[in-house]
Amino acid sequence: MTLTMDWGLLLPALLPVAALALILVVEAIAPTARPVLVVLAGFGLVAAAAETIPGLVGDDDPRLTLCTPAPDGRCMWDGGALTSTLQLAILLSTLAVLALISVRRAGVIELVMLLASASGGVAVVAARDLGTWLITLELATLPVIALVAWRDRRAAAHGALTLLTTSLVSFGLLVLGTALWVTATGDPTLTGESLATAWAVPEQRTLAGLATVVLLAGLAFKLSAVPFHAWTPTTLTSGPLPISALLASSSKLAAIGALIVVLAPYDAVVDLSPGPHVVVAALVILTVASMLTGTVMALRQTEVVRLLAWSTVAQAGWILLPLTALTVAGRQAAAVYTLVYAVAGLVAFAAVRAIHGRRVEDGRELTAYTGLFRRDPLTGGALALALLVLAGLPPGVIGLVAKIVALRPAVSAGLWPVAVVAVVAAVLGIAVYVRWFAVLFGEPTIDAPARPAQRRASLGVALIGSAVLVVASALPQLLVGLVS
Amino acid sequence: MTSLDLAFAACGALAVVAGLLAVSTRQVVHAALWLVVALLGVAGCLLVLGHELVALVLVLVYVGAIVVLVLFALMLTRAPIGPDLVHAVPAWRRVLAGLAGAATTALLLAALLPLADGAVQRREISNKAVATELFGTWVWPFEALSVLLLAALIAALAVSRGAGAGVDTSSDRLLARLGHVDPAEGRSDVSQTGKKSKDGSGEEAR
Amino acid sequence: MIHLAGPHIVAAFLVGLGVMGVTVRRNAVLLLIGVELILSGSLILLVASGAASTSRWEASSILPLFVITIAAAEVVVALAIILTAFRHRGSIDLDEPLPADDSSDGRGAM
Amino acid sequence: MSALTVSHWLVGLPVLAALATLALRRTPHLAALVAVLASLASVVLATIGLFVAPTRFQGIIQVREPVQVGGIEMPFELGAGPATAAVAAVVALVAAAVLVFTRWYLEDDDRLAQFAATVSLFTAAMMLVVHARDLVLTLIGWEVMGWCSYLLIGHWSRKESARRAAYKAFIVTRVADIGFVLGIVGLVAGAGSTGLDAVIDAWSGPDTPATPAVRSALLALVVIGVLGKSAQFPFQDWLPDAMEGPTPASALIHAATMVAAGTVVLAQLFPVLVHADGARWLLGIATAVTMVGAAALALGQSDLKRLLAWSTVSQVAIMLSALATATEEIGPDPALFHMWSHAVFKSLLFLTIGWLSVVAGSTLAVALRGAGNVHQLARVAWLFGLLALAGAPFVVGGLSKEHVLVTAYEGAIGSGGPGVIVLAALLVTVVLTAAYAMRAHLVVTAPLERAEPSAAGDDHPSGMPSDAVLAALAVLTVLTVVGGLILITGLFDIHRASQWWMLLTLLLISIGAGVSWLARSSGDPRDAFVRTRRHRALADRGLGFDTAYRRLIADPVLGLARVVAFLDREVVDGYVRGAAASAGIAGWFAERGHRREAPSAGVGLVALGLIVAAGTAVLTWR
Amino acid sequence: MALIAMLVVPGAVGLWLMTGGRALDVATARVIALVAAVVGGAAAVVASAQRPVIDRAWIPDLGVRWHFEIDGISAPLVALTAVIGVLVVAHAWAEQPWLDASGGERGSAATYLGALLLVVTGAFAAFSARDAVLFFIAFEVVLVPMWVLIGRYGDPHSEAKRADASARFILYTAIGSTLMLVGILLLVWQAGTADFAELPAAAADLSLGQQTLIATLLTLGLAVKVPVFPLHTWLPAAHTTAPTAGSVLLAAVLLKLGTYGLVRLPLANVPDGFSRIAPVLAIAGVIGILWGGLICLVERDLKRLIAFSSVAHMGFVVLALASGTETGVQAALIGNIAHGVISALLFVIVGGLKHRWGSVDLAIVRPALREVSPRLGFALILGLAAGLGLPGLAGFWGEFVALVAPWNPAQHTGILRTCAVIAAVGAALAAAYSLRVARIVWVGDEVSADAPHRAADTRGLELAVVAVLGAAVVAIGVAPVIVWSVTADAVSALVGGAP
Repeated sequence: MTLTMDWGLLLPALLPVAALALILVVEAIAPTARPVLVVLAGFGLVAAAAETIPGLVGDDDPRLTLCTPAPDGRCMWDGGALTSTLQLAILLSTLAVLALISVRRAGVIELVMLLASASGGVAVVAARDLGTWLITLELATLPVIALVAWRDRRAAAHGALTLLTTSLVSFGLLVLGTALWVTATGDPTLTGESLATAWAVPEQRTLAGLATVVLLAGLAFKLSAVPFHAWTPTTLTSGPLPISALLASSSKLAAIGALIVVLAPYDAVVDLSPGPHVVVAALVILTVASMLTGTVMALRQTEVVRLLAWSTVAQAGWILLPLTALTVAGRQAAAVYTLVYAVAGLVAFAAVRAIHGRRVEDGRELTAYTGLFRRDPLTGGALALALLVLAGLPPGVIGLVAKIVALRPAVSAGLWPVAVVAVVAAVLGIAVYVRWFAVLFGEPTIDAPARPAQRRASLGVALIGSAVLVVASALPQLLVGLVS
Repeated sequence: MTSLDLAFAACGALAVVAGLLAVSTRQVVHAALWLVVALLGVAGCLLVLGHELVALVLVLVYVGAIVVLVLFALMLTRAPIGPDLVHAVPAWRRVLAGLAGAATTALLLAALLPLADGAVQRREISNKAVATELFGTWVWPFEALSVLLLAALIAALAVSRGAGAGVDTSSDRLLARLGHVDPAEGRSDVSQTGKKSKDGSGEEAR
Repeated sequence: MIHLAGPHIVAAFLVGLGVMGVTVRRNAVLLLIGVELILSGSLILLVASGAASTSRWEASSILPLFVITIAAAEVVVALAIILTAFRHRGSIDLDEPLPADDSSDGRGAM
Repeated sequence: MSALTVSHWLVGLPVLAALATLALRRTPHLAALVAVLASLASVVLATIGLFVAPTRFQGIIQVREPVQVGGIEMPFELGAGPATAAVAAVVALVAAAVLVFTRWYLEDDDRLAQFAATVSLFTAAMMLVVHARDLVLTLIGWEVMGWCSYLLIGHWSRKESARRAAYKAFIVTRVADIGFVLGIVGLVAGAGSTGLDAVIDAWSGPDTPATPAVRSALLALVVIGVLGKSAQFPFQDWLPDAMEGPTPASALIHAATMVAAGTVVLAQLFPVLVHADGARWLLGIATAVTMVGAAALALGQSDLKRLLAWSTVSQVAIMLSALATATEEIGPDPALFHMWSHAVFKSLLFLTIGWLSVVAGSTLAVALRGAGNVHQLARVAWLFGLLALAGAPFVVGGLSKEHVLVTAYEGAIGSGGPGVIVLAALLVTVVLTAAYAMRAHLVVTAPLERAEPSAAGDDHPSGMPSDAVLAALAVLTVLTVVGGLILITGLFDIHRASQWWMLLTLLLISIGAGVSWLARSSGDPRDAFVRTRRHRALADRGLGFDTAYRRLIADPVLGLARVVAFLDREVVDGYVRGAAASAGIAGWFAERGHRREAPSAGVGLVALGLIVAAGTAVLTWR
Repeated sequence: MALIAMLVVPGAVGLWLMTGGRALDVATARVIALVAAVVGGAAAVVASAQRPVIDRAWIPDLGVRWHFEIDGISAPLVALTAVIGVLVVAHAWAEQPWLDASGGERGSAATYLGALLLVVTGAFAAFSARDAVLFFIAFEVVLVPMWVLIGRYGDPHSEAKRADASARFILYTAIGSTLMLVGILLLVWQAGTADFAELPAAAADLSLGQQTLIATLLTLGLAVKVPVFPLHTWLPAAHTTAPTAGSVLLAAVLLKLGTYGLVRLPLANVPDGFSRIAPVLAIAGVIGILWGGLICLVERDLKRLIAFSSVAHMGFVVLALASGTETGVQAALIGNIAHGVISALLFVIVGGLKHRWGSVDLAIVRPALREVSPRLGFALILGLAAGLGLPGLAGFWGEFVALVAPWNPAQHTGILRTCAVIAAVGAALAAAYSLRVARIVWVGDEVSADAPHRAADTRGLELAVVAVLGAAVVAIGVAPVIVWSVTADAVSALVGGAP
């Protein structure tokens, strides 16, 4: 069996691995050369990111590789615009997390884990067969779990344990889903053709639907969609802040990429009768539950990271919302929304980090942010912008555009009742973020936490992220157009 | 009903019964051992289905490695040899769990059984064919799998050794010298650090 | 000749048992057993799909191999984490709530 | 100068005067002078208007393209006709007289300028109503008059009673205006145009835009508005209270403007009104009740100014009754003629009593006893004014009242309409009017008892008005006597009255006056007809209508308002707070669910999620 | 060019003042903001006259274009916004909300002014947007700055009230606008275009059910902003708490966004659906008229009172719109403008009084304005007279034509006529409460020179603001044609020759 092999397309996934290997080698040779390692990791990520650019600009090229020969040709790697966008975002957000960890403190373990998870994420969004999909998804997940646990704190261990148990069960579900899929379609690829064939037979159709639902359940954990979200608040608050940022950005992007891969075959059957109601229903349940639970819970939080964690849950609902349409536009919309969310989330986490540094004992209560906008305009401004984007209020226009983007496919698919639920969630969401926003604009208090001495990296991430948000707010097409 | 069916039924029954015991026994070590039996049963099933390689790998990797690890872990976490009273769960939870399991089984049966009508010819799968495909078509995920294993190895090592134990070396040693951190536990002295960071000379300044 | 009903029934039962095991256990290590049962059920299903007809690219053999390997990797990391958790929490009870106030252990990581 | 130009100037000039006066408010006397001069100019203009007025109504020229508001055309036209010119002339005249009087009367008032400006604006509004050939213009004039009356009545806003009276006047008329506005809205909507001619064309013919019942209802609504503005039953009570305003204001309101405006408007709408029997019945009954009741109340007043106020109510009822009973051939001009004459003699009476009240320091009958002796002119003016009021033959009021009687008679013998009732009421009213006129005369001209007549004339030590005021009074007196000559000009299109009616009224007047003469008391002039204190109080309070308004309308409305405010706070806002609270409660429950954050919770939830997903799959099986 | 200047100058300056320029001292910030407001306003007026067009792609993937154009319907509103924008900024010389009750600084003047400018920009953008999605985005732009104005610079006496009012404002409006978004998306998806010029034709063949659904969503969303009973409860709180300039902007500009949206979206695009829900809208409007009027009869807080009177006035506008005819739309448009200037005038005055007195509780006896500050008193009585619909002042035309329009509506004659009859009762209520205020505040006993609570008369820029608004009230009242002639063509094009 011969495969086509376009190394250029695979480079985004390979380069981080190469950097990983190099780091291990260098570490073995020169254990003290840590800065070199960090540079290597950064370089690996940047180079990989650069490799995704052609996918964003070249439009006619199908960018498929790892294809078996015709007539039975199937490709295991699809590097189209949507994929490339997600890959770029995964790589850059990992880079941002690396910066948050800070150059001085990043140890070899962090570097290796980050690189591994980045390459896993990059690969999973391009995967078109179940084997690659399953493996790379785990590659994207497992190092993150380790990163959470790799931390000598009781709470961190607890958080890691929570994350681990959930992820183990989810893995079980993923494998079950895979098995069901193969049983239903007889095909290990995630393509419309195979699904369409199975759809013709009622028994197989049922099984394929069930398979997708189970896969969905397994993936929902990574997205922290309700009811697979329970790890989110615990882990995000107890783990190191940069890793929480990773979970909220890069990890989410990988998850949505993986989900898009699973749902893509449904293009072929969405207009058939009977349609894939099971999948739509499952998605709707996840969407509605996540939106409502997440916002309602976030509304009650006073600890900022916990608030962000619950808002992650809520945003998962928004990410899933456009997918309920089961259309190309819906998938693109989900990607765009995730992109916006990831940037805004990163900015928020970076700002929190810039305020608290590595000291968790300061108490990351909302009250500590009183008057931040006047006390510390840069951080406060970045945080405020991120919150506005998350809330979807101008001047964070991109947040609003993202909401429009997310609502559009659902509305077009006739799911306007879900859209009405989204309205409620959006308003509650505004209440959540405005609560924090209001604090930023309050009178500065005296007992605010002291500014950490070294926070250039965090601040830099926050500011670059803000810049992205500002530019995207002025010209949303730059972001929205990436995926199409 | 063919002989193959019979063989499969035997192995399957073994696997299911052992599995039931594995999830229901109160003795933790027994649970692990029943798992071994169940996995052997599964391997038998796979053999009957004609996938020797998979069956073999299952036995090797699972029974040979994983269950041993599990047993070690049980020991290290001071699991009792007898019934595990610390982690006993109330009866209602058992019932609920049983119901959840039964529901899952029922659902899967309802979805799967309509598909399995009649007998089919068993297909022998040669290891060569598997190897060809594995290193031909599936080479990319195979490589990814190796990265995953590498990452898991490093992760497991790092996690089990803990952050304080030699990886994040320089600063921790420094800390230890300054007396804020107990190097063995990798924890800093709480109150002092807390106070110190209040006046801005926190650890970043170190 | 073989009936496919057999593998399907066994798989369904194993997965059901796995779900039961996962939900009933408070011991983190024993949770793994439940997961392994789910995986085993899935394996049988996968393999059975290949037993009947030619699966594309021998997926029915190769996917199980992948799954087994991933599971092994997972279990290794999982056990490491469970041991760490045991070291810090003094227990691997999954019902144990979040430590109330953790600000006592002050070193921020990373 | 065409009639149309005159009418434009007659409307515009007072507006300009009002603005100029207001701008000059720092120098009140100069401001008042400006207002007076402008009003005199108006008089000149109006006089010119009398001469250039066309004999039949024809002076409408399309000034500009009509404004098109959606499907509604708004021509905003003014027009002039013979009756219009006459009415405009008397309005201008009365306004001028009032302004002249004001300059003297409110000499030391710090808001003289504002008052003068308001009077000018008031005049302008009345002129607008008179000349309007567009119902929206009518409405504008109508409402602006209401507002100006509010300002004038409340002029002495440092007095609580004045504030209340102004408030009451405006609110009562405004409530009635609901009908007026709705009626106009209906007419306009039916005609597709606000132009008066378009409305008349559309509604007076046999093919009305709606059924005749609807036409009647719409006209009845307009009539309700008129009843309010003209202080007819059941809205009559605001007018006597409005006596809290300065006397010149009363003169203006009662004589030529606000109260009389209803007559003008209904006269304009007469071609439609004549076909609306329901509206005519309403108008007829209301005016019949009012004219008798108000005349009776006038008889019992202890305050002469209030007596005049009630007399206005009664007289306006008489004019309106002419409209209710007039047949199509007779037309609205008898009513307009009575309005014209009423304007003349009522302004005379008010200005005179204003003067006398300055002399006496009060308008109470007790205080005014014999006040007329202060000046010969006062006596003469008062006498002729009252004669006209009583409807004595040959003075202006007598002539016009004859025509009203004839109109009512024609209406009574004709088919339909409330003619009989009105006629009966008219006859009774003639008697009563004569009685209270006699009483007023007796009080004021009683032999002087006190040594110094200017007891309370603080503002005007001598109590003597300026020459200009005297001149104005003289002019009005002369007009009262000879004003009837206007009939010769043919401006009013009126049939000849029969001398039998004249004789009858003379008889009735004699009866009334005679009774009054006999009932006169040498003691307290208040006792002439009403003997007990209780009854007197009742009469002074207008039979307790004020209380009725409050009990029946104000209190329930305020009660309802409180209920609504409560509902708004507790019920309508409840869903907002409820939403907030339910979000909070949901959060609380959710938080309880997540309180422990044990790892097994996550696993449990995943299992739950799987079951839910699977359940979904089962439910949506196909 | 003018269009760009109108959108960019205030927007950019506002953003800069809120972020980079926060630290500017008061004097500089005021001058800069005023210059920006004047330039923006002038550009807006020029743009209203010249009618330039901006049309370029913005988010092609969503089909959203930067399509700004002023037509007859928006021109008066843009002009109104321009005037109000300049006035509110100028008013910063008279009232300084960035100071707290004791005169200490509680916020940055620049931020305050920036927020004002941003609200104005948002309104400009919304009124000139010719793309449904763009309209929605512009609609949302005003939220945060307005929230800042209320929550940060509102009533200095009660922090809790500020928080409540600002949260109410933003959440209420957000629920409305998001519902509207769903409606817009549904409409745009069904019609295949978001351009206002093409939408009506494109949406013409939607089924009645679809139209009704879209119209319901759009109307429901916009009704919050108008506000229509029973969705009004955010308004009194917001008005009571907001600083004067905030109240003025809210009443004069933001509420107009709601009615403008009703004209632009449901009425223009899904007329059949809209006319199906029109009776409900009309009834809600009429209830609002009575409801607001009745509450005003007993309300003690003057600012709240005026807010409730806004509910009543907007009830007339809604009633006119519900008639669905050209006449109705014309009535609504002039009613909009009139309410804009009148309520702006009243809020400037009442805000000034609150500033002087510390509270505007009507139960507290204070010297009559007529006696102590005649100019302010005159302005107040002018505003009240206009508010009660006195002819010759701005309020009359909207009310009168709003009563005429439902008499011959497009559909549902019976219900709408009944509504008109009841609405006329509301006009009497308006008189009752307006004069109630006049009786308590304007007139009263003579006061000695040293009485407490003496309010200084208005002067300086406050006087100028009051004078301009007063002049506008009179001008529109005397010559409504200036508005109607601008709107006529656009309205008949929009309603499309409906009876």
